[in-house]
Amino acid sequence: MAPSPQMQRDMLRQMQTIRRFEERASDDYHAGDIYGVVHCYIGEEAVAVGVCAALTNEDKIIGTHRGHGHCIAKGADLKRMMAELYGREAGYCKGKGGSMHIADFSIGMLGANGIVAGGIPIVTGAGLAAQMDGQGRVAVSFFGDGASNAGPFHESLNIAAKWKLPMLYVCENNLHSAQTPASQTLSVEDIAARAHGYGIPGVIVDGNDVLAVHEVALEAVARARAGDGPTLIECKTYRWRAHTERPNQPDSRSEEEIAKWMKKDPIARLVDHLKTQQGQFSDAEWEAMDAEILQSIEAAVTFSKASPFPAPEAALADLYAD
Amino acid sequence: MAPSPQMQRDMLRQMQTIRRFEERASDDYHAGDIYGVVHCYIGEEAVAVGVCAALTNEDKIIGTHRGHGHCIAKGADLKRMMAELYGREAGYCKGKGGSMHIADFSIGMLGANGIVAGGIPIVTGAGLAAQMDGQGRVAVSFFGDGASNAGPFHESLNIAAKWKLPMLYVCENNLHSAQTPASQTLSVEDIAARAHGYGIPGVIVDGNDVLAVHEVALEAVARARAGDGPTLIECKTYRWRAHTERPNQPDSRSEEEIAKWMKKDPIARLVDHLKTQQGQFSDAEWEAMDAEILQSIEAAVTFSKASPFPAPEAALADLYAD
Amino acid sequence: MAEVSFFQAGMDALAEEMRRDAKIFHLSTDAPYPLVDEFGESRVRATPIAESALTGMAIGAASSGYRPIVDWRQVTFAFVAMDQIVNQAAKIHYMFGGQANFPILYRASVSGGGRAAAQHSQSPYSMFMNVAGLKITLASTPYDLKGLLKTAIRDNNPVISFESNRLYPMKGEVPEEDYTIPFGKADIKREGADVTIVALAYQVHEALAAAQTLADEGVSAEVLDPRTLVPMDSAAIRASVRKTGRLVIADEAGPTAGASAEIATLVTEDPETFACLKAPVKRVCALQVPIPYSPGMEDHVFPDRRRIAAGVRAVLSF
Amino acid sequence: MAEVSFFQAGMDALAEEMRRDAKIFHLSTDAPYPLVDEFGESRVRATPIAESALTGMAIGAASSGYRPIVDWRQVTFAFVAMDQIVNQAAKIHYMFGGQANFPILYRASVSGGGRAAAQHSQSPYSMFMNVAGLKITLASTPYDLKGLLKTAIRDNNPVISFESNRLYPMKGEVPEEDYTIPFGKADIKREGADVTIVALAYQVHEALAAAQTLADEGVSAEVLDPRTLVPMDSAAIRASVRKTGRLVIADEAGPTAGASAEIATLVTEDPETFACLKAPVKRVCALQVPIPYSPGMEDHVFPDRRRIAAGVRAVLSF
Ligand SMILES: Cc1ncc(C[n+]2csc(CCOP(=O)(O)OP(=O)(O)O)c2C)c(N)n1
Ligand SMILES: Cc1ncc(C[n+]2csc(CCOP(=O)(O)OP(=O)(O)O)c2C)c(N)n1
Ligand SMILES: [Mg+2]
Ligand SMILES: [Mg+2]
Repeated sequence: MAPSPQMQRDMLRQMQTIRRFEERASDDYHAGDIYGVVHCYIGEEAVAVGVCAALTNEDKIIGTHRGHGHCIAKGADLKRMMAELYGREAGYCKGKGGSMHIADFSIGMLGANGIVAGGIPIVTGAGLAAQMDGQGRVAVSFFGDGASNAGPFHESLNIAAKWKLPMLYVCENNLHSAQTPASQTLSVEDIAARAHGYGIPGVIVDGNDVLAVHEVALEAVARARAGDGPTLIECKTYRWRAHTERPNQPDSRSEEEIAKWMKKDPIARLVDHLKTQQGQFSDAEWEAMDAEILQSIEAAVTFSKASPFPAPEAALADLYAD
Repeated sequence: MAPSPQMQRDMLRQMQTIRRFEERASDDYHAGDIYGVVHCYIGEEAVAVGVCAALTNEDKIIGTHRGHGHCIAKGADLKRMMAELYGREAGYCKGKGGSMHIADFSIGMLGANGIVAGGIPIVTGAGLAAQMDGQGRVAVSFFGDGASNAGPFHESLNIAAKWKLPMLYVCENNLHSAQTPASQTLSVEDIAARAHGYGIPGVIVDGNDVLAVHEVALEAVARARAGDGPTLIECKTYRWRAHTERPNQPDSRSEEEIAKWMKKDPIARLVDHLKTQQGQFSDAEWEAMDAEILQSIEAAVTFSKASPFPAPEAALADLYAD
Repeated sequence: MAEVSFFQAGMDALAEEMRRDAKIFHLSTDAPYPLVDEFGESRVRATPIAESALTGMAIGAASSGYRPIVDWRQVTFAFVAMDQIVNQAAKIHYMFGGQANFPILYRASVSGGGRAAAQHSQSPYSMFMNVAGLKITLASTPYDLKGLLKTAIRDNNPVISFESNRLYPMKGEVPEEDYTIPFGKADIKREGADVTIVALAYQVHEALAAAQTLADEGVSAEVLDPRTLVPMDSAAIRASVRKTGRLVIADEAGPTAGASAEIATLVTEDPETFACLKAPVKRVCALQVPIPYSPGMEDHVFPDRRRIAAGVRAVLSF
Repeated sequence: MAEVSFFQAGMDALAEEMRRDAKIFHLSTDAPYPLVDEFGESRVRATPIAESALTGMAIGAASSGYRPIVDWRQVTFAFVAMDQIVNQAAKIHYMFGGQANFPILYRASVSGGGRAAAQHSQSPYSMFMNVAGLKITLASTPYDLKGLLKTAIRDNNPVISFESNRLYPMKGEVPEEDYTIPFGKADIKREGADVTIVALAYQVHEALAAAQTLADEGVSAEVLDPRTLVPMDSAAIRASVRKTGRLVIADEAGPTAGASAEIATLVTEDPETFACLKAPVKRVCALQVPIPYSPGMEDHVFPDRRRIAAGVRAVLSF
């Protein structure tokens, strides 16, 4: 069953919010207001949004170094996200985390994580907790194609499969890890094939089709809630930008490949889909939605700039919980 | 093509040598002449012997904590092995290693290894070296069912598959890891199924049938030497004794299971096979072979006892190579 | 008070806490039988050999309201989980600005003497001390182990309990009633006036034996057991050294960048204590080599009462 | 002599050695382009993100006659490979009785200052110092880096080169001719009489700046750079402190069980040097916390010339 038109619009809004948020983050990074390392999710928005639309507030997810999309899709507050990028007190992590480490535990977002595959065991522990709670909650691990070659992927999937943990393992196969193409590092064409080794379903989906992603996510979530264990979902997708926003970053990918994938824009695709559903969506509505989004992002920036930097001595706080 | 009668006898001799060596090692351990931790391979002899019979002296292997069988099958000297268990100067490692760390680099035995799955990357590096050498050499990783759930297994198989390294990954599935049955930890029935995830052949073989093991090993070695990459071989087998020889070790396995598998004795099976090959092998020959083996082990013990303990200060030697 | 082994005191701490709090569960590659029997296979799980996953799973479960215990067993096996320890568990509370708590107990045995050779004989606690964000205990008696483990389980942070395998069979008095031992409080195991011996884990007992020998020679040695390495009770150590003027540290880890170096420096960087110092500090540690298998070599590597006493005599004769 | 960046000096060392010895090859998760261009994809391999496997593969290849170089890139990623480092690479020569050689160079960047937050800002070299069997370099100039890397590549043991990412853009003079720098030989970067500042990596430059300021105040500071952490040139450090009577250590790692504690203790446990010590030792280190993201907080965590100078004044006013 396709999601309602309203739900589709919500998905569109989230995808566009991710994109606009990152466009602004990139600008402000280059302007010197945001520091360190920023990895953009642009082009892959359909994955986080399609999956998280299948979740409740009680379900848990973990993101990657490319984590803004996961946060926004799970419902994080743009203001506190942007303030974190700005390194301010009002940021989600009081300025301690930055782009690579945004979390909102109150909505089940267990954090972006800067270690490739490092988040997979952690969220698998949240899946174990969900199972022990017995409330039908699920947990979702987002990770890249690169992470699927790392040890923690294997250890976690084996445990989750054996214990039938209520988990989704969502691989964002964007065909590259940093400067290295997946074709040079992946011994299989399809990462979903690895599911065989754990006796669980492995599903391949067009990661640029939010409705398709949502459908497989719904199915996997139902499976997980029913106690039937984890699903490995491989989303074929692509990042539009360089690995990070650092100036003069190398980019080993061909212009043709990038252009080809930009034509498969997941946002344009959903807009098209909504428009072709007779009477569902007008140009004006789309423009209005985008304007609203831009406004919310402007508001987030204003909020961030108004928030003070943490005192230098705040570096000493938060080492331990009480 | 079945191995020649002579070769079958050589295999039998090696299997029986492993068994007699460990029976003696266990006795001398309990008598206090051998220290630390001793893990016996008894019951699994067909795996190491069947595989190593497909190798040359130039090929490399790595063993596990249960490593005597791998050493003997690769042609290690019983005297220097036993002297190592005895902690003597004449031991392979001058008394630094003991049972869990015997190596003979001169015959391509890169060591027993006390870390579950720890040897897999190392011998994969030997496989890379073999590939770079271009001499048609291969490398073999022995590991347990337990190791197949660990990260280094996954990382190594992916790399070996992608780079088509001349490797055999030989899983000794003895159905248990220490006190924990594989049925509680393995998400798949057959570890060989994990080969799917790397796009390589995964073969299951009766690990108590040395001729069957040898046959699949020959095939995999041929594949590897031809540049077609690694094979995952799962040998279904069983250890007869407790996880270690430590007195009062718990053993979580049922007596029925142990008895069932002792009936599948790989040595008795080959003896039977040789005998039923009309005129190939008499009781007297078998007894003579066993007597010779026992003698060689007695000689190894005599040799060991004659070798001095290393000086205490020798603890400071061998920290670095020159 | 009952005489209980160090091993049993640890098990008792876990069992009593698990009875008290249903949110505690236990992961290890083999499950400890008495706990399985009492609490069932769902709370006391035998896991695949995948310490990296277990270590990380504890973090995720902790953030979901549980209080996991992961027994790595030998510290050796913790190294496959080091990313989860150093990059995740130690930093996750801090880097997310203190949003969530991660109450986790990790246990690991350390030490040597079992002829288990290099890979299975290690005492690398100082490596973990260097990582900000962990708490670290290192008990020397059944009483201390039980109390420290209970404190660890009730703490809202990742705590590592390092436990010397030489101590597991050792018996000691342990009260029936519930008690805890605060972190960061050293225990003076023997009072003395001429020299302070800061001793760790099993070496506490060697130091006490050395102190006895030294007493016969007319030397009064104080034996101080920090009990927790992080937080370290630098105040107690400094106070003792200000009293005695001399410091010997007995540790069966190697010296290089070890806990012993940290303890020495806590003393020598403190102006007031430095002013009282009458002799160079002395580390009585394992030799800086991997641990060899053969008994004579292995015994040569480790410190003991004889070497501790010699160390004390050396600083006294300065 | 050419002015070459620290980064380039490292690349040059690798390229020159690879030209000299066909047995050298290079593994890292992204391949360094200039080396790929010159030596091809078979000797300079881009690998899957599987640092544990890479680290172990180097061991196996080394035992087969190769001389692998594994660039972990950030030391952070070395923690997923810690089992292979601690349990295998460090011990394998020893535990097999010296049968085979394992010539391996591991490289890792350390330090902070890049607003990269807790996971990507670490300087944990002391953790590796504690492990017997490794050699460890920590260069402070392009000249030293190149010479140390060449020595490392020619060494028959596993060597870790830790490299401060703050230094990569820094330029310095590097001769055209082949040269090496012996391990275990400290370099006095500035001579002085009143205080010894042992400084590590980037802090050498901060210490030199502090020494300049102090000179204006009439204080003569000696700046000593150990260059290798294992082996550590304790003789040179002690000789310097015997001359000056005072020791300050500048390190951008946290202090607890750090290299700084080891250096302090090498001085205070040596009777002859202790006898010359006029003041407590002083560690000027990063604060013992993970590294925060926001610039003001991050800068507050790290030592700098100001804090070094203050540390020197403190020991001088004792
Ligand atoms: C264990 C580890 N090794 C290396 C890195 C450096 N690194 C950061 S992102 C990245 C590429 C990740 O690729 P992938 O998993 O496909 O995610 P993507 O960036 O494509 O979303 C690498 C190598 C890291 N963060 N962690
Ligand atoms: C990383 C690691 N974790 C735990 C151990 C402790 N340990 C030693 S042997 C063993 C069981 C290994 O099982 P398996 O791989 O099936 O080999 P088997 O003993 O059955 O031959 C365990 C858990 C270890 N050596 N290494
Ligand atoms: Mg990718
Ligand atoms: Mg097994």
